[in-house]
Order: sequence, then structure tokens, then C-alpha cells
Amino acid sequence: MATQTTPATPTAAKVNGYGATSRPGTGSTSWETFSWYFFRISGVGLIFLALIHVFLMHIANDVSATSYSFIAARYANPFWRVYDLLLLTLALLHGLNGLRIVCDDYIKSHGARLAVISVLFLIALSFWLMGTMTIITFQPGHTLAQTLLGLLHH
Amino acid sequence: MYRGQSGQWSWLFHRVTGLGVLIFLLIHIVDITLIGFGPTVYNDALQVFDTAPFRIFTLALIGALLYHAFNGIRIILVDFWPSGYKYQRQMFYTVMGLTILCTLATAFFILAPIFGKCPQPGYCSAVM
Amino acid sequence: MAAADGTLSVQIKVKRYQPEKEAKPYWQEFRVQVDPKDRLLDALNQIKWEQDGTLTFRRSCAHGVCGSDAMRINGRNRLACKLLIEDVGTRITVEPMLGFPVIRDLVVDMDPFFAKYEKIKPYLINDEPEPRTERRQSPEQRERYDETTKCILCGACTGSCPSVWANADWVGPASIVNAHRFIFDSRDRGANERLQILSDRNGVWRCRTIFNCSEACPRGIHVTDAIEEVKRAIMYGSNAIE
Amino acid sequence: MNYHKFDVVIVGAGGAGLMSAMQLAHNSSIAVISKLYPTRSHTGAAQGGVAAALGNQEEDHWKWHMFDTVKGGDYLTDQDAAEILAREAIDAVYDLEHWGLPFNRTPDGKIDQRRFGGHTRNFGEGPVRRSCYAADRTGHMILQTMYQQSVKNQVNFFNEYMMLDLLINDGQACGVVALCLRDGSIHVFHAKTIVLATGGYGRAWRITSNALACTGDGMAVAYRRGLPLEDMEMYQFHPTGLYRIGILLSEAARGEGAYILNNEGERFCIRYAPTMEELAPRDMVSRFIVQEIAEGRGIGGKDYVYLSVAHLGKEKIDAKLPDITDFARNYLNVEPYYEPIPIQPTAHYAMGGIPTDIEGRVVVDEQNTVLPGLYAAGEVACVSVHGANRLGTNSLVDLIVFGRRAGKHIAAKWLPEADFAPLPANPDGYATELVEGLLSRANGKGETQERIRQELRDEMTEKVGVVRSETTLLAMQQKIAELKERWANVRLMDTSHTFNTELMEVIELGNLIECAEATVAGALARKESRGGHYREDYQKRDDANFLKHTLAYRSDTPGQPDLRYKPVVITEFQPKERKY
Ligand SMILES: Cc1cc2nc3c(=O)[nH]c(=O)nc-3n(C[C@H](O)[C@H](O)[C@H](O)COP(=O)(O)OP(=O)(O)OC[C@H]3O[C@@H](n4cnc5c(N)ncnc54)[C@H](O)[C@@H]3O)c2cc1C
Ligand code: HEM
Ligand code: SF4
Ligand code: F3S
Ligand code: FES
Repeated sequence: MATQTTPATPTAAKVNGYGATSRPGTGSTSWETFSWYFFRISGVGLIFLALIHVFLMHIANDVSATSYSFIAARYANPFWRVYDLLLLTLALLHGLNGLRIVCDDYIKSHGARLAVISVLFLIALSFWLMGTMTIITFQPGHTLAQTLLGLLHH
Repeated sequence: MYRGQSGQWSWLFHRVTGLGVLIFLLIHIVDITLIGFGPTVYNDALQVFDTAPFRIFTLALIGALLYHAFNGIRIILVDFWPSGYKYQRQMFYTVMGLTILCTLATAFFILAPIFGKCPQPGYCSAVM
Repeated sequence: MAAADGTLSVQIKVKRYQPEKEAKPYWQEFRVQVDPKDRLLDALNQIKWEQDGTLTFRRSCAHGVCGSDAMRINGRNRLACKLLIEDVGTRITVEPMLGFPVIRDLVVDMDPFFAKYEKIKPYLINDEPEPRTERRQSPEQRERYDETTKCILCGACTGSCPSVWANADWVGPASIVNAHRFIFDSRDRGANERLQILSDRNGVWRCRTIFNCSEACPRGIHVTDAIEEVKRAIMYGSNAIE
Repeated sequence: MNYHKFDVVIVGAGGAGLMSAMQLAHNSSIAVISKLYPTRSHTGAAQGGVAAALGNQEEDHWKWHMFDTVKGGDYLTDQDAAEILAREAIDAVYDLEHWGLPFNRTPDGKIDQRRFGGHTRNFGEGPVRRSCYAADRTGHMILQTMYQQSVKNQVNFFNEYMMLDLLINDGQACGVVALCLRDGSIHVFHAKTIVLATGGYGRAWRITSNALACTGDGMAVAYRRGLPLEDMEMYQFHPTGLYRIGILLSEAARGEGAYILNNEGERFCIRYAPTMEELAPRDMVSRFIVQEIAEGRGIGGKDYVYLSVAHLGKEKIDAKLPDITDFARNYLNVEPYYEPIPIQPTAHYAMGGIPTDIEGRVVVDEQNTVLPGLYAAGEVACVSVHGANRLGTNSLVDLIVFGRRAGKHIAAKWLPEADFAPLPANPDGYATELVEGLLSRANGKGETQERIRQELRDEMTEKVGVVRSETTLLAMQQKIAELKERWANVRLMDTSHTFNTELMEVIELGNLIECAEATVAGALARKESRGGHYREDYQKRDDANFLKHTLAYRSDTPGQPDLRYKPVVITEFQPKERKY
């Protein structure tokens, strides 16, 4: 910017910028703004989570090796449980949020959109519960039922 | 069909790959849940992934995920890097290049067992 | 095929819609003999004047500054008056823009487009007392929003955007370009109101950086960039604006 | 028939129409009718700038501006109007700035100004920086800014409504009749006040810088209703239109030092105007070009010459003349860095039009009797501030100054005392008959519009172009009588009521013929050369006989309107020979 000489009039003061009160910050709090942000943040997270996951499960090891015992060995380390839980959560939220956007685009009727999006929410919740249960409760040598029963005994 | 250029294609692929990966994710959650039914159920179920069609399917999934991930970075760059929009086309080509490259590399590992080869030491199943 | 006098025989295929005659759109082919340096608009006029007076399209300035004749030419939104025959070839397909209701042939209803434009308060907002002479603005501040002042509201960007086709309620790129023009004007005080409007469901976030808009804009406005700047203004607040 | 009632109906949404709307938006019921969406109006095409003696760059005074306007108009300018133009331009430009117009700026944040042909310091001493501009799209920015303000003020727009008729009853204007293009319906707008702001009629010529919509509708409608048209023979041809298509290459090119060359590569302007060379006034340079072409020195023996900017260097071309290079590249595939640009004079601006007083009120005779309720502003009007030749950048000033004045006068003086005059019986009679008549002739036998259009444009270019003479004008007068008759029997191909643009074009063509009629008659009677009107057979200006305004009234004889004359208002500057 060309160097400004001292403003001669109050109007000239505007040349350099805005009056102190004229343009307050605009941080918007709307849901769509958040959703948009969330895509980016979860996306960045997923690059690491999903790609490392894929690398480990399909390249470093072949699928044929992904047996019960392999999982048991892996889940002996709680780190992988946390890892998988994070991956599951972010991928589900990111992916279903994506599906929500797609529905928002193509479903014209307000009612139908609401219905579909509610269903999506339910799907997200049940799949998340399903996955979480497996990740948290998996105990080598025990079936899910046994583990749950065991939990009840305690 | 509107004759859009790289941007339109990148968006379409991004959407399709995102939805594709999502479907796989849902299936995947179901199949890992099987582990709660004991080793036999799980190991038997997982056998299908070791078949040729499922290996190809897996490769497609990984290709899709790779594209979606790389293009996701491209989108994020366009959003946050003020000059990003100028290079969107070049970035799209880079994304495509990287996707193809990485998918080919992955293909080697994933498809080799179909031909009885086993790049990863020690883990390969004896029978297809 | 160039004729002896240098003219070309050109085939123009037009997607026609004549609501008083036919309920459905249909294709019709015309053949005209034109100079390669004629505009596509000249060729359309020639058809209208010499062959078929019912061929309907809008036009006025004939040199790309009024925004009347945005239409889909060989699959892309362009202004018929900015396109020379020699640059589009001898087989040309012309359709109305997507994403707008069609009134007749190539004429689309622009009212919803202008209604969406009005939604983003496209006028200078500043209640401070007016100085006797001009409000001051440095050349750099002026430059900040120069590009988006070029918009002629032709709708080519909006009609090229898949997000718009999917969702007619979305404000679309043209409105955001015009919001940008004011948000980044140092004299304006309405940025907050506009950013508020643009951060909701039908605001900027529906733009999925598809770039068709930027490629379509006959004024060479980097539409996607303008939209991204508005997104960043919502994210970072006034810092991004200055 | 659909009926609407408003205090004020403004016809035309270009710079002039919207500027008057702005004065009225707050306090009365107004409607703006436009046959185009407002932002499509031709004001958007103006590039150069808008003149106002702000003195931001160097000393300037509105009186100097007034002098330049009078002299530029070859002393046919009404000097009371020129004074107002020059004085009020300043405030009007500030108004635009306050509404947000993005003018280019000086380093200290004021409106930047640049030079333009004919604008001088201290009564002709040298060029002055007077033209306020917004890059190379000043008109576009004016139009956009005013439309934005109209949105803000929630002005009622009737877009794509074409005015067909003007209603006058009890000696007062009381309404207009318009065709809604969308569905072909006829609408009567009953009003206390009508403002005509429908722009020019450049489309009467083949090579023109004007939009296809510039068909003189307002002039023709008024003319048919018995109102006079003033100084129609004063039509400006801009010397540098792109060859064949007429798109304007701004005067800025020559300002920056561009050459005009003939087929021998000669800068022939030097031969005609040794001191001003290419920068002689528009009317003169156009004449030089026509002369060269007539003497066989057009390029390749054809009807064009070259404008060359190559010697200016890429840098200067890019910095100063981006629009010109764009047009040349886009439309002629010429690369101005290396190649000369084919140009020819292009029909550009109507100095004449519907006569008004300095408040924008339409006047109907030599005594300047006002027709109550009717106003006109912009290119459609003749105040007469441009006299026989308009200076560059003075038209935009005309729009904003007289558009504003008309609006203010209506709000402050006219509306408080005005009442609705009753509509005449059968108000839509003429319009309905016109439309239904044309539609009913569809599909029958007979001529379609095209030949008539072409003959009008070609013959006007040939016979009523830059240079005229008794012979050409007489021939054209006959031609017009013939075209009128043929037009009356024209056949449409399109019978539809939905967006029937053929119907619109045929009506426009009829309007162009009316305008051409007044132009030719005025030119034929004016046996002198002055400003834009150059007669081969009377090459000198003749103040003794023709320092007066022509008023053409439509008569029953096609091609031959009744002519009357009224004096020029001279307040300060006595006519002198126009030398630059
Ligand atoms: C290429 C070019 C460049 C120019 N550059 C400059 C310049 O740099 N500086 C300068 O001062 N001047 C310039 N001029 C001249 C100036 O732009 C025009 O004279 C001026 O814009 C006319 O404005 P207006 O408001 O009178 O009419 P317009 O802007 O032509 O508007 C006419 C309006 O009337 C409406 N209308 C017309 N007929 C009807 C009808 N029958 N019913 C309903 N509505 C109707 C139209 O829809 C439109 O809204 C230039 C002109 C051209 C052609
Ligand atoms: C690997 C890293 C990933 C990154 C960097 C990433 C990035 C992104 C980004 C930035 C978007 C927003 C696109 C936009 O706003 O235009 C997005 C959308 C989407 N993502 Fe991902 N994502 C990743 C993984 C995933 C996964 C694992 C899934 C599936 C479960 C997924 C499914 C989707 C879907 C369905 C959309 C919506 C597509 C659309 O709106 O067109 N993404 N992704
Ligand atoms: S941004 Fe460009 S394409 Fe969009 S309306 Fe404006 S001028 Fe037309
Ligand atoms: S095409 Fe559409 S999605 Fe955004 S970048 Fe352009 S507005
Ligand atoms: S006719 Fe004006 S933009 Fe094409």
C-alpha cells in the first residue's frame, strides 16, 4: 500500500482500514459451517488412520493372515483398540455426514429429506455401537456372548 | 452431460469414492463383529476375502480410498491455501497420478497371491 | 466446407422448446452459410431472420458485456456473442442453460436467479453520514474487490454448477461473487449480515469446489477463488477480509 | 388487458431511468418498465468514463467543462443546459460514489481522473484530467451500482415489458401501454408521471456500436403520438469501430498514441489535420476515414482502414488498452501487439431526441411548452446538451445529471400538485391492434422482416452516414416511404404469445424506421455542415441560417415530417469557428 499521509479529515482515516467498531469478527456458529470444518479435520485424521490401517492389513500383511489369532495378537496391545475405535468413529461420522450432504443435494422434498437423514443418524448410531462393542469387548478365546455374560458375573 | 473439466470429474470421483468407501465400511463393521462369535465363524467368514474376486474388490476399494484421500488433500488445499485455486488442475493430475501409482503398487501385494506368489514373508496362506 | 467466398456451411443443432406447440423439448437442425469470423449469435440471428422466426433467444449488446445470451454451446455455458464460428467448428449444439426453468427455446427464467442475487444484499451498506465529497479508498483497497465487480449477472456460472442443478434453492456462485464484491469493499459495513446469510444451509458451503463456474465465466472472474475467499472470511472473520 | 396504477412510471432501466428512480424510490409509488432485465441495458457498454470537474488530479472548473461541451457541440448546444450539466456533474458523481460505485482511486484515496478527447483546461488551453472512471467499464459500474440501489430501495420492476404506446389525455401524459414478453399480454400503466429513458437508435445503421435493443422505441412512440423529435440529423459516428461488427474501440487508444493507417501505410490524418492528427474530434476523423475509403485507399480496396497500436509496445498496450486488445483478439483474431486492427466508423450516439427543458420535462413546440406529466432523460432525450456533436464521457454525465434532475423535479415540484388524468377511452386500442394485427398476419403471404431490416441498415449507412448530400438524402427519403409501406404489410413467422421475440423485433424495426424518417428529413433540410452532420454539398457551417434546433413532427406523408425550428440558447459563449 502506498504510504498514507496523516489523514486530514475524519473520512481520510478510513483510507487505511476500518473504523474500530465497524467490522467485528464474524466467527459463524452455524451447523453447516461446523459440518464443513469437520470434513476437513476428520479427513486429515483419516488420511493417517485409514491409510496406515490399509497398509498394515493389506500390504504389510496379506488378508489371508488376518485370522482370529492375528487379531487376538493385535488387540493384546490396547493401542490398536484405541486406534481402531478412532478410525471407526471418524470414518463413520465423516462418511455418513457425506451421505447426508448427498441426500441434501438430491432429495428435494423437505419431509423425505428429514426422514432419510434421521434414518442415516440411526444407522450411524447402530453401526457405531456394533463396532465399538467388538473393539472394546473382544477377548481372545471368548465369544461376545461369553464376554457379556462374564461382565454380568462380575 | 455438461462438459465440465477436471474440477467436475474430480468432484464426481470424490463423491463416488466417498460413498463407495462408506459402503465398504459398513460391511466391514459387520464382518468384524463376527469375531465375537468365536474363531471358527470368523476365520471361515474371512476366507472369502482371500478369493480372487474379493482381492480385486479390495484393490478397488483401496484405489478409491487413495483417490479420495489424495483429492481430499487437494480440496483442503484449495480451501485453505489462498493460491490453491490456481493450481487445482495440476493438483488434480497429481492426485490422479499418485492414485494410479499407489494403486499399482498395492495391486502387486494384493494380487500376487492369486498367482501363488507371496510378497509378504511368512503370512501367505498355503491354499487359495 | 469453405465456400468460394470464404463463408462456411455450419450445422447448428438447437434444443427447442415451444410450449404452445409441443409439451416436450425436441432437437432441430439448421444449416447456415456464415463467415468464419461471425459470432455464433450472428448465426442464430441469421436463422431467426431468414429461416425460422420462431427460434427464440435473448440478446442485446452482442459483444459480451450485457449478459443476455448465456446458453449451453457444445456442452458448456458460453455467451453466444463472444464465440466466433471459427472457434467452435461447423457442427454446433446449442441448448438452454441447465438449472434454470426454460420459458421457450433458449430463453430461461432469470427471475429466481435475480431473487437469489437479492438475498445476499447486493448493495453498499453503510449508515455512517456521507461526506460532502467522496469516501476515501486507497487504490489497494479498491483493487481488493476489483475482480468481482466485473460480473454481468449472465448466470453462466450458476447454470454450470452441479450443486445448483441438484438444489435450486442454493444461492449459487453468481450471488456469492456479488456478495464478495461488497464484503471486500472497505467502504461497506454489511459484511457480517452477508456472511451470516452465506453460512447457512444454502450458503457457501454447498460449493464443492467443482470449478465449472470459473471455467464458464465469460468475464474471466475466478469465481471459485471468490467463493473460497468468502468461505475463509466466514472462518477467520474480519482478518480474512482485510 | 391488465391495469396497473402508479404515481410514476419510468420506461427504461438504463443509467437515466434508474437515476430518476433513485430520486423517487423513497416517497412514492413507482414502477420501472424495461424490455430488458435492467442490468442488460446499453449503459453497461460504456467504457471511457464520466466527466466531472472534481479537480482531483489538477485544477479544473465546471465552467471549463461547460465551455468544452458547448464548443464540442459546434455551438448547437443549449448553454443553460450545458451549465447545469457541468455544474451538477460533480454532485451526481459523488452520489454514485456514496452508493458504492468502485471508481479508480488516486494514491490518496480520491476518485481518479483521466484525459479524454475535447476536455480542456482554461477554455481550450490543453487537455485536462476530467473523466472519472472505473477501469474500462465505467458504464457497467454505473448500471450495476444503480441497479443495486434499486434492489435496496425495493423498486418495482416490470422486466421484459416492452412499451408500445404512450397515453396522453386532457393535455397531460397519463400512462403507457406495454407488452409483457413472457406471455404476450397487454398491460396499461396508469400514472401521474411518465419518464421516458429508453436510449438510442443506433441499430438503424449496419455498422454500429449499439446493442441490438437500441431501436429508438421511446422516440418513435412519442413521435407517433404527435410529439416532436429534435435535431435527429445530429448523429455521431465514432471513427474506431471494429471492422464489420462495429464494436467500439475506445477513444483511449488514440489518446495513448495509436495511428490510423490507409492501404499505403500512411497516417493520413496528418494530411487533413496537421496539428491534431489522429486526435481530431470524432466527427472529423470519421470523415477522414470515409474520404480515404472513397478514394480507394481502404485496406485492400475495401471499406476499412487500420488502427495500429503495435508501436506502443506490449507493456503500454496491456496497461492502458486491455479492452481494445481483447475485442480485437476475440472478434477479429488480430494480435494487436504485432498486427494493425481493421476499423471503420461506427454509428454510435444520438445527439437528438425528444426535446426537454432543463428539468427533464418534455416540451412540444418552439416556445418550449411543457407537456405536463411527461419527462425524458438520457440518450432518448435532447436537452440539448450535446448540440451537434457529443464529447466523449459526456453522455454518462447527461444520464446522471438529467436523470437525477428529472427525478428530483418530479418528487419536489410535480407530484405534490399533480393528479391522475383519466385514461383515454380504449387505452390499449393502438397497442392491441398492433400486436394482434401483426400476429394475425402470421403465416400468410408476404415479406418477412429481414429484407426490410437489411435495406434500412444498408441504405442508412450508405446514404445517411458520415457524409450526406442532397442526392443521397432524397433517395433515402423515398426509401423510407417505401419501407414504411412494406413494414405495414410485414409477415411474421411466429404466432406464439410466449416470449415472441420476432414480434418484438418487428415492432422495433417499425420504430427504427420512424427514427430514420426524422433523421433524414432533418438532414435534408439542414443545408450546412455542423458537428456530426456533414453535407458534401454544403461543407461550411452556416450560423446565419442554421444556428437553430430542428423539430420534426410526424405527418401523414410517409418520409416527410413537418419541420419547425427553435433557437439555440446562448448565454456565455458566442459561436466561434471550431478549431482544436
Ligand atoms: C460502446 C459504447 C460505449 C460508450 N462509452 C461511453 C463513455 O465512455 N462515456 C459516455 O459518457 N458515454 C458512452 N457511451 C454512450 C452511453 O453509454 C449511452 O448513451 C447511454 O448509456 C444511454 O443510456 P440510457 O439510460 O439513455 O439508455 P440505455 O442504457 O440504452 O437504456 C435503455 C433502457 O430502456 C429500455 N427500453 C428501451 N426500449 C424500451 C421499450 N420499448 N419498452 C421498455 N423498455 C425499453 C431498455 O430495456 C433499457 O433498460 C457509449 C455508448 C456505446 C454504445
Ligand atoms: C482418507 C482420508 C479422507 C480424506 C482426506 C477425506 C476428505 C474429505 C473431504 C475434504 C470431504 C469434503 C468434500 C467437500 O466438501 O467437497 C469429504 C467428503 C466425503 N467423504 Fe471423505 N475423506 C477421507 C476418508 C473418507 C472415508 C474413509 C469415507 C467413507 C467412510 C469418506 C466418505 C466421504 C463422503 C461420502 C463424502 C461426501 C462426498 C460429497 O459431498 O461429495 N471419506 N472427504
Ligand atoms: S460471475 Fe461470471 S459467469 Fe457468473 S454471472 Fe457473473 S459474469 Fe456471469
Ligand atoms: S461450479 Fe459450483 S460447486 Fe462451487 S466451484 Fe463453482 S460453485
Ligand atoms: S448479447 Fe450481451 S452478452 Fe451477449
